[in-house]
Amino acid sequence: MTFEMPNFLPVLPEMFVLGMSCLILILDLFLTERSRVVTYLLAQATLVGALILSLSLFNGAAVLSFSDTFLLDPMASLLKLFVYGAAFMVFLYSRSYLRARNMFSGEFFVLGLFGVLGMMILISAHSFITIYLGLELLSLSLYAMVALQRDNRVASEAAMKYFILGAMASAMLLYGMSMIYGVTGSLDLAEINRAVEGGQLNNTLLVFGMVFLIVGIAFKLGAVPFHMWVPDVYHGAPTAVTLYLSTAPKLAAFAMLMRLLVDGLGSLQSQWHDILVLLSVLSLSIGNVIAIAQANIKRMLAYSGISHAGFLLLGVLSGTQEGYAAGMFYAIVYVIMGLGGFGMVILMSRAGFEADRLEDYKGLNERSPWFALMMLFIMFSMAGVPPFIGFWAKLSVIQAVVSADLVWLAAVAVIFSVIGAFYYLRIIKLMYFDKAETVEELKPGLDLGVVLSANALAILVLGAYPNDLMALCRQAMGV
Amino acid sequence: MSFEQIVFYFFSAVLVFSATAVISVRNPIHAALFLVLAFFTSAALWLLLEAEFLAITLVLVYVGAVMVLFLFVVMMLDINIAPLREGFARFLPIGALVALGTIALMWMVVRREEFGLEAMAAPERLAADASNTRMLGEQLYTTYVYPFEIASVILLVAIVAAIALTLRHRPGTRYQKIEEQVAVRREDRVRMVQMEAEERK
Amino acid sequence: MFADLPLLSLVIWVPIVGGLLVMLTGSGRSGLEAKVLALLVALLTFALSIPLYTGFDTATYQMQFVESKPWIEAFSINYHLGVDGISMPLILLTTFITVLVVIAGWKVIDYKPAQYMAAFLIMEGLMIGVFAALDAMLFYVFWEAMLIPMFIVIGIWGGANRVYATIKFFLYTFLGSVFMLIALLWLYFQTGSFAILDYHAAPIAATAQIWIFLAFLIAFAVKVPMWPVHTWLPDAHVQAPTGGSVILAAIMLKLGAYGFLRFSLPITPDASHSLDWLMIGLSLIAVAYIGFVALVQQDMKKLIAYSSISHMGFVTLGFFIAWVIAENNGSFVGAAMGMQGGMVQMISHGFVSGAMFLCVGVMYDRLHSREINDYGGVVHTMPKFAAMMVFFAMANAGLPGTAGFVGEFMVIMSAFKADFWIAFVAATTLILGAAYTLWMVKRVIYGEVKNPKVAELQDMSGREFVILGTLAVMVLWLGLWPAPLLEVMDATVEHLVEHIAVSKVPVGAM
Amino acid sequence: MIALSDYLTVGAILFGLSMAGVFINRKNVIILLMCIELMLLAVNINFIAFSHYLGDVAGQIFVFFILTVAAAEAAIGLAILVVLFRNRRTINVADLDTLKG
Amino acid sequence: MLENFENITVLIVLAPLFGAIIAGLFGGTIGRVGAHSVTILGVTVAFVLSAVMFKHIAIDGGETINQSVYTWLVSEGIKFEVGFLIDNLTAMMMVVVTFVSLMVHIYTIGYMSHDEENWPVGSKAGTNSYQRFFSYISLFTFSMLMLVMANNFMQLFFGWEAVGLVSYLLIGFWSVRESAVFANLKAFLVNRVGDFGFILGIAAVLMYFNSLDYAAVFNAVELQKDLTIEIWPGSEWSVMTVIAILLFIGAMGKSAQVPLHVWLPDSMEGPTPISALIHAATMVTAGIFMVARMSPIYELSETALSVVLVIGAITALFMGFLGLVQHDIKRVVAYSTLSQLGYMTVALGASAYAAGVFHLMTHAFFKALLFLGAGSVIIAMHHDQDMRNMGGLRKYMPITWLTSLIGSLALIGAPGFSGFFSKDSIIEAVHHSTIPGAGFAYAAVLAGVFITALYSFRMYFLVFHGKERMDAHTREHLHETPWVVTIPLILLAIPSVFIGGAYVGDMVFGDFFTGAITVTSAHNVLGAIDFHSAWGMMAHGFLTAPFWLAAGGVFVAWFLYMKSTDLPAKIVALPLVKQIHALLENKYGFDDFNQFVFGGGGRGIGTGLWKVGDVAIIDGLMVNGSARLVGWTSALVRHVQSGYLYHYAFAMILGLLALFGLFVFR
Repeated sequence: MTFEMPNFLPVLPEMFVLGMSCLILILDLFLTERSRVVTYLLAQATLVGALILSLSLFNGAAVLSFSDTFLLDPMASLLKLFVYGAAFMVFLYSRSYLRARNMFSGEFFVLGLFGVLGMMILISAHSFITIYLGLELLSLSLYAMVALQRDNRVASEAAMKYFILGAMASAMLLYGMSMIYGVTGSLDLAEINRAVEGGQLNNTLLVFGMVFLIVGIAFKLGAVPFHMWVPDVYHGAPTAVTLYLSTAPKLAAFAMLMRLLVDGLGSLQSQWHDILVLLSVLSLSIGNVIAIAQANIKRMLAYSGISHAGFLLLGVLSGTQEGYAAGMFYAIVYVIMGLGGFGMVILMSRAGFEADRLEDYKGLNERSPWFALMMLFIMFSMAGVPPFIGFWAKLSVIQAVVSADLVWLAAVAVIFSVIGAFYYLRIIKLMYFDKAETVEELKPGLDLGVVLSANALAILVLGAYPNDLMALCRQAMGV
Repeated sequence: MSFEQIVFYFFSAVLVFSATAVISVRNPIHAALFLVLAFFTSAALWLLLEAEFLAITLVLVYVGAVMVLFLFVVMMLDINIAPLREGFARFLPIGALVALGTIALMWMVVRREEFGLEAMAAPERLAADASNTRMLGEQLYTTYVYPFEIASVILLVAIVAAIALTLRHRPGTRYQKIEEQVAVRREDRVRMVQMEAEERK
Repeated sequence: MFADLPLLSLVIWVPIVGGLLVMLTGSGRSGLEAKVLALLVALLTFALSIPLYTGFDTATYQMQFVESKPWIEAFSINYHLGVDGISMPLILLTTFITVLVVIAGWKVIDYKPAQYMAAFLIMEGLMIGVFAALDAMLFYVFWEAMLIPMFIVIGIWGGANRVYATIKFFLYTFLGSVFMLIALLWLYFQTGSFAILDYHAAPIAATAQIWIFLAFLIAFAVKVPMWPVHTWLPDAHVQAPTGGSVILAAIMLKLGAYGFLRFSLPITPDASHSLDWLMIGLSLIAVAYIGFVALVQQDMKKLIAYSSISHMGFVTLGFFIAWVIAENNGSFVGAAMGMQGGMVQMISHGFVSGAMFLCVGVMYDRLHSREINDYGGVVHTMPKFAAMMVFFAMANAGLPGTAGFVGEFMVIMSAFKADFWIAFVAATTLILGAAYTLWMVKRVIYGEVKNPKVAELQDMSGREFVILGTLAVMVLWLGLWPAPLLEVMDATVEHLVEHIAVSKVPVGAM
Repeated sequence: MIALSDYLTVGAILFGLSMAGVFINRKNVIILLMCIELMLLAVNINFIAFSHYLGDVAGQIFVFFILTVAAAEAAIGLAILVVLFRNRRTINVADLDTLKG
Repeated sequence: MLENFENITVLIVLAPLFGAIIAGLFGGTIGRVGAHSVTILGVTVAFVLSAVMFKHIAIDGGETINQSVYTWLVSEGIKFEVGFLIDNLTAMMMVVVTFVSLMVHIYTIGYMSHDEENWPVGSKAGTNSYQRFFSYISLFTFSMLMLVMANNFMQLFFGWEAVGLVSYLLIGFWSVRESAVFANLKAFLVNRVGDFGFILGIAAVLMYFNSLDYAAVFNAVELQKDLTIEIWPGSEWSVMTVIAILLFIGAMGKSAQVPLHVWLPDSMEGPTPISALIHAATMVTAGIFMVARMSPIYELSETALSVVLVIGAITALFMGFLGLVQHDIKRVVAYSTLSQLGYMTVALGASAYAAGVFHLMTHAFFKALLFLGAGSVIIAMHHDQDMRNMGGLRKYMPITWLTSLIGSLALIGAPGFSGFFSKDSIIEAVHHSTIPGAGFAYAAVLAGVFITALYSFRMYFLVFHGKERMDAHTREHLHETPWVVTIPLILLAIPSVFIGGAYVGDMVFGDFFTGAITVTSAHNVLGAIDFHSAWGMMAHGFLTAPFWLAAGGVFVAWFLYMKSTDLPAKIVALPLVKQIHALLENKYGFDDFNQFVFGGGGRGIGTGLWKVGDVAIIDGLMVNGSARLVGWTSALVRHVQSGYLYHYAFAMILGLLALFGLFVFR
């Protein structure tokens, strides 16, 4: 039994993050409440460091390592970069929020970092095993984080629901994997793909397994009908955690989708195409329609997130590289917008007050014109109105759909996006057209204000010049 | 019917039965115990499949650790069984329907001839000295070293999470803070108050 | 001297950037500095737009002042600007009206004036962008983005029922335009480009043309608006602040009509041909049906809003009359007159309806009522204003010598060439238009002073006089000597007629 | 001889039962956790059966990891359960309905 | 400078406009005197130059001027220009318009001198109303000149509408009076109905001649005369007929022909001077002028001609009847105007354009005279217009009495007065006409003579003779009106007497209008009349039926209103007469009909379309309906999110099965 040394270079970021996390974990034990900020800074430093490492590793080539269980291709690098970015923003946003609720503990950041690690693994997984393990690492961290505010009744309920359903979903995923394994006789995505392309395998069995896989993916993406956890968890979890699990994991989920369906079962495109069509239509309709009836902004954003998942699927189901690029672009854009949206909720909240009811946004324009404007950017961007980045995301996926000769699907999509526009408009209506219930000035911490403004302005600037981001996604997909 | 088959069908039957019991008995403790049974039987099945190491692991890890944990929790949270008793039959039919539907569907797929004996003949038994454990070990530390590491991280996360969620410092408990006792000064303890006398009524 | 400047970009971005600056000057107290700055920006923009006219070459139909630089290589979307005889006058109209609107909001707006002015400036830039864009995506971006400031303006400074109105306005138009987006994407896959001029050249199969045409129709018909997707307009107008109504009536409605000229007709001529019965029918419904509806309105703004719809009916009628003319006369001679009539109608309606709304605004600022019945005998307290109002009312009724007449005259002329009965229905506007406009004038301006509040009214302030006076001059000028305007658009329209005269259906394909 | 499909059938039955278990059990969250364990068990049976009949050890490796993860999962699940119970003094599934709509 | 006639034409038009602008915009600053001076100056200039022009064109026989001033717009190579065409017809019209206008200007100084009394206290519109009035009538003069001097249809339509506008403004001049503002709205709308036809006519012209220039069109009519147009399937119409009738609809509106006459009586709400200028002398005759101008077209369509003929005849007779039952002095004159317009139209229909235009001219003078006389009486009566309160004014205001008598005689066509020549030639022409409807028309115009005489002298006797019925206070203040009023009366009386005899030879039976008016030999009725001299015609006049009818009318009037003054009441009381009288009282019910059908109907349709179409169906059902549907669905579907774990799990399982289903069932 010979054992050749694996190539550690591409795995450096993962190793770095892991090492730092453990370091922080230990260091945190020796820190008093007051100096807890060190943990926070270290966590941020970790992300920055990982960013630097990934950037230095970023080249067009695709590298396999650890006997093909690990793959670093442009898509992986790019997604990782945005995962770091998202996590970084999340930590920035959360700081004051956590402090105000004495959740400003090491666990949050450690678990957050482990989550990031899980995503990284998932993103650059090249075997069922790594996919599964990455997914579980991520999920377990998330379950824990949701329940992290121990005295919070709703949070623990949310965590329980999330856990049960999540476990179910991953079990289904596993069952699917087992079937595929049984048919193809391998756990390695490349070999699976080869075997499937060979074509003398039994299609029914493959599809049977594939459906289970898709269930697992759809659950992670929060696509109807595997979305039931999304509103409850987003709503119940502490906003900081919601912010976390509504953004970065979407990128991981997208990667998982790509790895399993494209890298693994790419030649079954004609099969999973139909399933994705069904899922996306359902997500678009259910998500947008139910969101209208919501009175809680976190819940509303959750449903909007579901509809966004539908859009993301639109991009992928076209089965072309452009389509995948569009899907990726959409995922990234959604993360940016989601950060802004939930970030606004954090910014509005104070100690002992969650600004998660829609009424809390009444007359924001009088209390703070600037942040009202920022929120306006975010909302219109989510609604897909130019010149904001959200429009280009929708444009690119719809373009992919049209290119796949699914004009009817495009029509459905835009109709629901119009219906969806209504609830975004309602937020703006509350902020601008209604009188404020409270006159008190809105004065968030400097860092919070700055980061939110930066976030919202990014939405505008990227909207004015989306070219580079698009180009990145496209070249990551090798278009 | 060969011996193997007898063993297989016996254990499968027990397995299925205990699984049914797990989801149907009212008392969670019984459920846990039935789950233990299920693990045992499936371990036996795995032995038939020459996965000795995993079979043992299953018994040791699961029955030995996980299920004990379950039982521990069940007993720790002293849930009164009374409310848990009623209103179960109500959902049984629909539940059974779903179960049967799913099972039937899955069965229709898996019982296909692709998985029949003529498609996949049962491999002949390994030699007596062939070590399943060794085989696994070699793979585990060469090909699958990366997943192995990840698995360890997962366990770490589990530990961290479990502690973070359940460990709590009781606010009531008092600790002796020596440094404060040493550093104490008089005015911390004694307060001089000046008050004029009032005449009695 | 202006030749070397990127004029169009300036005209688009100066107001937008200016608007942002105005917003940053703080929604302070009186917001005087904001107002002054806004006025300066508006005037500067207007000044910048003048060379577009002076430097315009009327001899060619080619795009002029063209700018083009790559914007989004991924989809080969370019930042491509240019104007021809159709868009240039509309840009001037926009810059001109905006100046007036800024002045009009001077005293009236006291709640967050900075944001108000900023919204209008940004809107101006975006609308100019729509007119100047030669890239479909660029067009679409401006087209949609424009909704945002309008949504805000109606919603914040609007009347009692503003929220319903503004959301209705937004969703209506949003729904309309998304279908256009799909059509544009489809075209992109046919031609591999987003350049509008490429679409003009691209051959398209007949059925595809029908679909594209319908998609465009939804988008533009909502904006124009055409019956039956017009109901957002009365609400929006009634609820919008005066400035909003003016922009809405004077320019936004033109965007839809402009869309027909820039997209529907040249890109899908065959579909336009096979569906012209629909367009003509809707236009005539707009003229007659809406005319009757306007007759019975009690709210002045609603009345004018409906009259706008009816007048825009002439525009669309003029655009789509061409093929009927060709069928009945064997040649497209006379079609150009219809289109030019529609164009002139757009411009003149911009002035006239704008002026009408400003007149209502003048009264509303004093009495805070738009109900016709609250007025009566205004002439006795505001004679100068009354004179203005009657003048614009006459223009609205299409009196010769005023701008209102020219377009209607030309359209009726070419409509008769097409078919007697089309002209017959179209001409009813002479009666209906006069009826609803003058009946309102009778009840508002003339008669005895019944409402004691009317007795206290003060006549126009100098500011109001300047605004209305300027408009009056424009209306007269356009009415007495429209030749320059026609000269500008002549070449373009002639070329458009030649273009639509030939089928784009690829031979063999059907 | 025992066919692969027999093992798979057992797995399928187990999986179906446990899924139904999640659905019909409305009283006790712990049972749900157990159901999940059962699901994983079913999956494991599949993997091992496959790996045996394919003569490929990878399946068993996978099962090894699944067992690990399942243990971790159980730990966290129970931890959450404890938190939940502390907050609400109940683990009745039907009571977990404050978040809805 | 008087040699360059191109400039003169422009000057003629601009002079009144200039006056109007000055008086209108700066009325406040220049004051009353300034205002009426500047406007009168403008009109005087226009009149003098028109006279010069008339001499140059009509008397010295200078060649026709056809000039274009500027190009209004060019579309598809078709030029729409603003330009002037001066031939004998135009020259004549210009002189008439400017002269009457001048008279009215002067007269107005007196009539409006106390206008402030007509305005409510503190009405800002009341201040400067005097200046405004002058600016309006000057503006009217400008518009009317634009109309008559136009050399193309577009400008004709411009003038056409412009005079309508000024008429609108002037009828509603006393804008505080509900009746006035109602009347002016009515006038404008009814005129718009006419213009509706008119503009379609213009469109037809443009379509078939590709030009709106008179000369171009008239030169081409011969080539186009056989064209036909299919209005509705299976009905071929001669293009000429269509054009002619459409244009005539316009004329009906302006010249108040039945059934579009309803606005004219109400227009008397305006100040008397404009009743004289606009609603008697000039504007209402624009239709007549237009048809005469279009004679080349009308001559090609017998159908159109007999339509014109019949409409005119109806108007001439039945509007005359209405004059009998009026008590308001101005309304009597108004109805007589209607009836006289009918005469002119009849003349046109009979292709006796010259006679029609000639009657237009004479009528302009004596009807203006009558109106101004009536106005003078009204001034004296302190703006009481009811004849039942008058009587015996002869000795108080001799000049007014005399001039009004002259006017009345001219109106009834007493031999020697100008009205005689114009009207008799019309009657004769109709007598000779052979086109369909000529017989009826002849009867109508003959009967009309009697009626005219009857109501004219009914008015004359009621006002100037008999016992004085006004109250004491008024009687004390009765006196002749100031010179600014009487001078115009005298100046108008002169042509009312002499102009007919002087020009009948040239204009009606001579070749004065040759070139301006075309008459095909088939229709040349005037040629059929043997005419030697005005004297001869006069002498012969005493023997003809019209004279005796007129005389009879005068006698009856004398008998009823001088001799036995209680008789009229008795007659009216008679059974049959009673109904007829009622019918006349409410003017054949035209107004009620319009009020109900068009006024009410229009509003009804509007309300229906609005409430049902817009509010209920489009908004209620489609727009808000769909919104409500979405909201309702959402409120419903959200309950799927029940919050129960087992439901969620169930959903997942179902989803799984559904995905399988996707493959099983296809």
